[in-house]
Amino acid sequence: MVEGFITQVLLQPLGIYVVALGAGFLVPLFDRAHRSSAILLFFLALAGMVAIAGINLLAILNGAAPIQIETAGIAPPFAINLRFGLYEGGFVLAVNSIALLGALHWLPSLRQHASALLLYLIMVMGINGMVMTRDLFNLFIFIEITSIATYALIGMERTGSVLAAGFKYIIATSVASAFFLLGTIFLYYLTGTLNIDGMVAQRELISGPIGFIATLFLLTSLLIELKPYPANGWGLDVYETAPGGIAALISVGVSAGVFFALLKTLPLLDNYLSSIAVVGGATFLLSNLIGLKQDNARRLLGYSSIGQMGLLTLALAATVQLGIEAQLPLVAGGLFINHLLAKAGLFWLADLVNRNSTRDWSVLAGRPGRLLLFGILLSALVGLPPFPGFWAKWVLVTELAAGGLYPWITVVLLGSLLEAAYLFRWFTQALQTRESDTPDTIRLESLLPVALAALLLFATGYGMAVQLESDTLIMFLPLLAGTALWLLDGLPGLLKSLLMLVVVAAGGAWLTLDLEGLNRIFGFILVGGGVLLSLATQYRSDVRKGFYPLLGILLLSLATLLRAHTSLEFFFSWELMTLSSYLLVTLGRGGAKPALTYLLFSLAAAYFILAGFALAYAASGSLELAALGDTGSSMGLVFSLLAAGFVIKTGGLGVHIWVPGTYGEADDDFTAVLSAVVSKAAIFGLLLVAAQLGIRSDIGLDPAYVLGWIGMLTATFGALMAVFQEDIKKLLAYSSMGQLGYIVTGIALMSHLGWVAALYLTVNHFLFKGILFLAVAGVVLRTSERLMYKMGGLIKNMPFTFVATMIAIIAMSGVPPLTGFGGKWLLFNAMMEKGWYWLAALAFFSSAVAFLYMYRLLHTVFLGQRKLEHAQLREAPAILLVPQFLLIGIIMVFSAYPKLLLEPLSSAISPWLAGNLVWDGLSLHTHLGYWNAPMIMGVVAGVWMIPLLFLLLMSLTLKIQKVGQFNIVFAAERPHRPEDTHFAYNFFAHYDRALGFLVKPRATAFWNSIVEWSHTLAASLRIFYNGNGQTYALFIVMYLVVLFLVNGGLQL
Amino acid sequence: MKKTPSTLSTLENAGLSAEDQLLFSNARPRPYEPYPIKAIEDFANWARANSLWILAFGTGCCSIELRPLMTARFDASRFGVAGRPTPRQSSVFIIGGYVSVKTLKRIVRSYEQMQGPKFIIALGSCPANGGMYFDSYNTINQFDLYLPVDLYVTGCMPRPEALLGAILELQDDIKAGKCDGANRYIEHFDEYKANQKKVIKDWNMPDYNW
Amino acid sequence: MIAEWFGRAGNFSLTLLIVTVYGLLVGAFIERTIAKVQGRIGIPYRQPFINILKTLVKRTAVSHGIMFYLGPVFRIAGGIGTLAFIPVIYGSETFANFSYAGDLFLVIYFMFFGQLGMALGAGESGHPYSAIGIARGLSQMTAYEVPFALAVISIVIQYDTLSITEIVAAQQGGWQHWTLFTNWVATLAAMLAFLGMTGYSPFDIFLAPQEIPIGPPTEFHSAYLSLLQTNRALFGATKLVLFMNLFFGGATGWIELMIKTLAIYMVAVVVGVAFPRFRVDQSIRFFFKIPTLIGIISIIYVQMMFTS
Amino acid sequence: MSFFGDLQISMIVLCSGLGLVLIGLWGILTQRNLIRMIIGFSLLDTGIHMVMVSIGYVTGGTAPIINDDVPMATAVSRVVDPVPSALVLTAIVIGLGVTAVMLSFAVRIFRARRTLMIDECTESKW
Repeated sequence: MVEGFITQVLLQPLGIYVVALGAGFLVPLFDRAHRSSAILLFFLALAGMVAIAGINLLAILNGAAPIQIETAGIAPPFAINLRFGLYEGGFVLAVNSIALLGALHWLPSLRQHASALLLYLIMVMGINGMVMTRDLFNLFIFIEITSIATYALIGMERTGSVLAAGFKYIIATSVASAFFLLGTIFLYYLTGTLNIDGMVAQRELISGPIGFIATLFLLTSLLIELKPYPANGWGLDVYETAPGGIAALISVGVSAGVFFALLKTLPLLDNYLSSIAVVGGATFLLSNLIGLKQDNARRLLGYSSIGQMGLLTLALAATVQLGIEAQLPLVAGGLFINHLLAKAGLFWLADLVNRNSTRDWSVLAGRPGRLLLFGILLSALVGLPPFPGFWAKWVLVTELAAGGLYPWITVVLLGSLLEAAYLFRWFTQALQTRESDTPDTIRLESLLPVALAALLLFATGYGMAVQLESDTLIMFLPLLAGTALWLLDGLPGLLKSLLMLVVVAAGGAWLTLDLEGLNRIFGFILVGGGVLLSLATQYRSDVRKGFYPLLGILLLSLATLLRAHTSLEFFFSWELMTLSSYLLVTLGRGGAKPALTYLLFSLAAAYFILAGFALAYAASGSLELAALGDTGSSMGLVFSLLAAGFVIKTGGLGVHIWVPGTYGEADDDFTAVLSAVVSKAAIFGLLLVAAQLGIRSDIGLDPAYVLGWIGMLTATFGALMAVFQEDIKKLLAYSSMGQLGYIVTGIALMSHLGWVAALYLTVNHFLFKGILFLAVAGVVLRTSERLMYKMGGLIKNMPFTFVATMIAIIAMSGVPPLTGFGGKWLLFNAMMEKGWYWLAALAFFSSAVAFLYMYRLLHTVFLGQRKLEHAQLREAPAILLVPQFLLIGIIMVFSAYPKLLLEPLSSAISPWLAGNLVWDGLSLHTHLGYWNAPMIMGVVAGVWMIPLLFLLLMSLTLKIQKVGQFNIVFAAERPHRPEDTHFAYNFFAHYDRALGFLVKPRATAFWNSIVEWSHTLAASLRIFYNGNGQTYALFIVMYLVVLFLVNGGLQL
Repeated sequence: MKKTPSTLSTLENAGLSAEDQLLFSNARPRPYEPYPIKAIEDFANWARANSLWILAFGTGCCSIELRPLMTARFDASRFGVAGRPTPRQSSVFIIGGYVSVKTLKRIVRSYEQMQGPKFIIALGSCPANGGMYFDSYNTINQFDLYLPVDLYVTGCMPRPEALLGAILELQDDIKAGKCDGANRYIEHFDEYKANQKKVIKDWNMPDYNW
Repeated sequence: MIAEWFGRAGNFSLTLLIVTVYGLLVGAFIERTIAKVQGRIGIPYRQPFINILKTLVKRTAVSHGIMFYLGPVFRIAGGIGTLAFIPVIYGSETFANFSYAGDLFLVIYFMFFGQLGMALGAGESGHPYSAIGIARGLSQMTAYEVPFALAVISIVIQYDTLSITEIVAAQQGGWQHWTLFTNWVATLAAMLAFLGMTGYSPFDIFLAPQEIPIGPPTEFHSAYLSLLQTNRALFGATKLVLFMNLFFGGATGWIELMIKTLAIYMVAVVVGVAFPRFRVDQSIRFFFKIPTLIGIISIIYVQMMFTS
Repeated sequence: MSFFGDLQISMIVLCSGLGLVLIGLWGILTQRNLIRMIIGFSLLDTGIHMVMVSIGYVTGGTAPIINDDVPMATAVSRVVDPVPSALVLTAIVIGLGVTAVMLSFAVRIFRARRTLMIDECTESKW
């Protein structure tokens, strides 16, 4: 009997209502007896609701038919019926689970108000009803039940602002409900039924003026409930003021219910798909734009919530419009679950942190665990991998592209970028320690629901990955490794570093050793090089919380990037790389702010790449990277988009402003990895794109030629900007930017020789920039300075570092006989062969300019006058020098026998660009010239040794006295202090006078004005939110009117 | 002057603060030997004599007579004479007239920075005996108390012809191997230094300006 | 193999000797010429040799450190190496040096080798004037490099090769085949760049004897200086040979070489005695105006004339 | 047919219902006093109820009770549609609930800030 009751009634979907209502009635009774028993019952009920939803959903997933529930045993239309299918099950389970977690979070407040238990249960039940019911009027009732419960929950807080916000909320939703009711009754009038399925079956009856008015009312009501711009000020006020638990449930639960209502009534509203899409898109874009101006944490979450619901609406309308409802679970489901978990988690966290201004979130600074949670939730919201939002956005954008809805792609990506901007600005503020902060008082156990939400995000993300991809294990390998390393984060720093190296070396080898061609070469650079440079991380023995796991993720994601066969795999690894490198940059001393710029530019790059891949998918119908070339007429556009993305990531001119800050402020050893290794991923991407698309004759030369100019101008201006830097790391940062410019030009040449040049330069840049940044790490470690003019004369203390730097600089400069010359020679030959004479001339100029900063680096740091306080400095630690000298060894080998390097490069390129290098013995011949590296090496060694021997011989006849640093001719005076004797500050003042006008910070000014303008725009767009409930009500009415007019109301 | 072999291998550099001591060399200069083979030494002296690079440091009013030396009328470049802007590369120091105490300090510093073999020509009466400034409070009267002079040219002031003649005479002396002023200075370093320090009160240089 | 290498090295030593001696003599000749213009007799021809000898037989020296010591070595190695990669006499296997190891591009980049090494040596001397001189020299170099690069690109387009030997070969058969006459625009641009490259007035501010006592080498003396002096003659002559090869038809014998290089050198000398000194920013602006424009025209010109 | 016969009763109810809706909206939009706004809402609600009732009404129809007088076969054409009436009942209950909540909010707002003017409750904005 009891068993029967349980299986027949309780475990059926209807059991949710039974449990909710039953518990609802019993809770006050239990409360009379004992508060704790009431709370226990409450949790049991919520858990029961989760369990029922879960069990039934599982059954459906296992192939059971959707459950139709008929009330009173009568079939519709004579009675209300409910349905529990796949969609319903998913939504209900998600909402109930989040409600359970929310209740856990809200527990301390629940203890105060027994009635809140009841209201909470009713509210959740209402949302369940909204999802399951198939009856329009019943839907209205559930909406109202939910609303009244919500009102009451809001009203329990007795502060004026909450009540005011609540009243505005009531007015707005009541008007919306009134519209709903009107719509419902007119629909009933037309169709004679209240059953949604019945109405859909008689869709043709819903026409004419009454049909139009009826559907218009219904649509307006549902849209208003979803809080569209600008009729959403009331929602924002509630998000801002209501307790986090309630706000979370309104944001995710109520909105989910309304969204589902829209989903199920959509067949009735099929005339308005465009309107719905526009409303959703505009809301997504504009609320994210306005969010930029917001500094109240909860209201910010409100903007984000509204934006997310807009995106969901847009996704729904677009999917239906394109007739790809099969993708709906992935797109809308993914976005929904992502928003649900992330937003709820953030509202809870906001509740716990309990700081209104986002600036005050700096209380989290220095608390890795909390920041990790915060970061996970934000990353999920922005749509970074591996969270569900990532997969959903991917599918959405690819499908939008396939359907030709390009404007919507722009809206989605632009909106996402804006959202990332304010969310990660918030994160940046949380990272910065401030003096005035008192430590937060969050108890660890109260973070449990937030942590569970974060875990669920990972789980659902993986679930979606399994749906979309076959090779998920490899894709998630970096994350698994990272998690494993993170679990060991309590170990001493050196041990962690060692562990990380072992894991990355083993994983990287497993992932990349069986690759072929280009990928193999990049495998050596990215993974091998990454491990080699990461050896240097051993020079710091401090704990560096989070550093090693993230570095592990970064390096392994580079390995998986190389393995990618489909654009999705590629993009996944790419974004993972972006995210992990961003987080690593934030770990630097002043890294938080520059990291934000880095992230935003990286995301912009990623979105260009995403758009490119989506268009390629649309054109070729395949996600295979190898199919990028089958994109027919859109080839030029695909190429331009992808190339733009990769060029942003290389720091091309105009979009380079992230480079100096990022390289400057990241940890010194990590900068080496970032510049020498990570930047090569963009080169790999560019080569990949060029290989698949750029070399096609039908694409035309023009995009490549433009790319060539971009690269060379980047090289020139990078060098010029480096000349005027006082900060040693920024100097090298600009230098990296410039050197990558040459590589970009090499790729743009689209010729065998050009690509050999590009690859050769890539390898070379890895070699010398790795040395330089590690050398600088040693110098910075010893001197604690980054401004070069504050150093000087360090050759006496750090001879090995000096030698390494000097060799790296010779290798960079292009002076024979080291590797740099080969790169310049190949590039020049390739450019002349192609007829790019102007670029060749510019290359000459920029490589001459490069001498200026190279000399400046060597002189002001290592030569000249040593400061008194540096007299006792020691040489850099051996562990920093070891990788440098290993790299020098490689440089020497490749300098003497470039054939060792050039042959594999050439053969890796041949599949795409036919041709091979012409060798005559050890001499390389091109159409124009020849280059016999071993002989050059021999001659140079000879002509260098002979004068040296001569001088040594002469020295025997001389009395050579080693003198002090002040024993210089100083116009018959004596120098007074090293500071005023060392010529270092503003070293190229005269050059500034002549050419300084070229490097006025125009790009920075441009991007600053973009930021300023978008803030101004945001400020003018939010004037609608004047806080007056009546204005809000007016907007709701106006919404109806506008929808009426736009959909041709006057033509009736 | 008698030879006083120095007992210490390094100099005190007492005029320098502890900090500055680190920045300057405190090595004691050593005299150099001629080449062991006479022929080579003669050849070297011939080269030295025919390539006299004059330090462009006009110490007093007689320096005005240095300028015409390079012009068309006298054209000292015929004899391998050239001006040089840095003491490191010069071999001849022409003391151009009276030497004030302030200038003496700079002369000493510059002279010590020249590389040997190096020669001094004292131009005019003042370096020899103070000339018309003999009773000035800040002009030294006898220059060779402070630095070794290889050749005096008297007159107030001497004509360029006299200077040119002195240069030719110096060349002859160098070729004959008679100009060992630099070594003399080092051998009698302590006396010279004591004399210098006697007049130069603000001694803030190292004892030997390498 | 070994014998072959020694043979080549021997041949090159001969070239090196001739060019160095020639460079020193040219220096003396120019000095004497200027002296004659000024109504003086001037230095004897042996003077540059005596000067080098004199600095070699100095008996004392100071050292500021290892890079200071190696600076002159780098400098002269740069000079010798540059010469080593240039074929000096057209058609002569003996005086082709090591030019088959690399082409014009190698020569242009190898010219930096000595400058970079010297700059490092001068930097370690710790003298601020050295550093100022280098900063000025490098800055000016970036400027005159532009018209020079444009001119080089122009002739590479014209002759469709980077091999100096082939460029000279293409100019054989009479004066009318010299680049000077076939591509006078490029030659003009290159000669303007040449003025900067020689470091004569008006582009000698990086040496500025009175202001920053001859700039980079201000601390060098004794044997170091002798290497630098040798290199000044050698490197100067080497640049002349390079310009002769590229623009003036090369030389089939030493006499022709001497006449031509002397003529090229006279351009710089005449300009040098006639014009006062530019400030660095002025000289940079100068090179970016007319010479660069001429260089650009030379490429357009050569594309119109030779590639159709 | 009289003039009033042409103008069906349901039409009158419908029009006055819609009129009430408009008046209610006008009240909500123009009256700053919370109580007056709530009254506006009540009018709006009532108007909607009237619209609902009017839609279900069949002119000359009888009560929707199936008995001997109104057999099953002819019921559809003779009785008033019972569903809207049932809906109205539910809607009234809900409307009542909402009105009550609104009033209690008004009371609490007055207690918290000693005012009933909605334009003085604008501290959350932008």
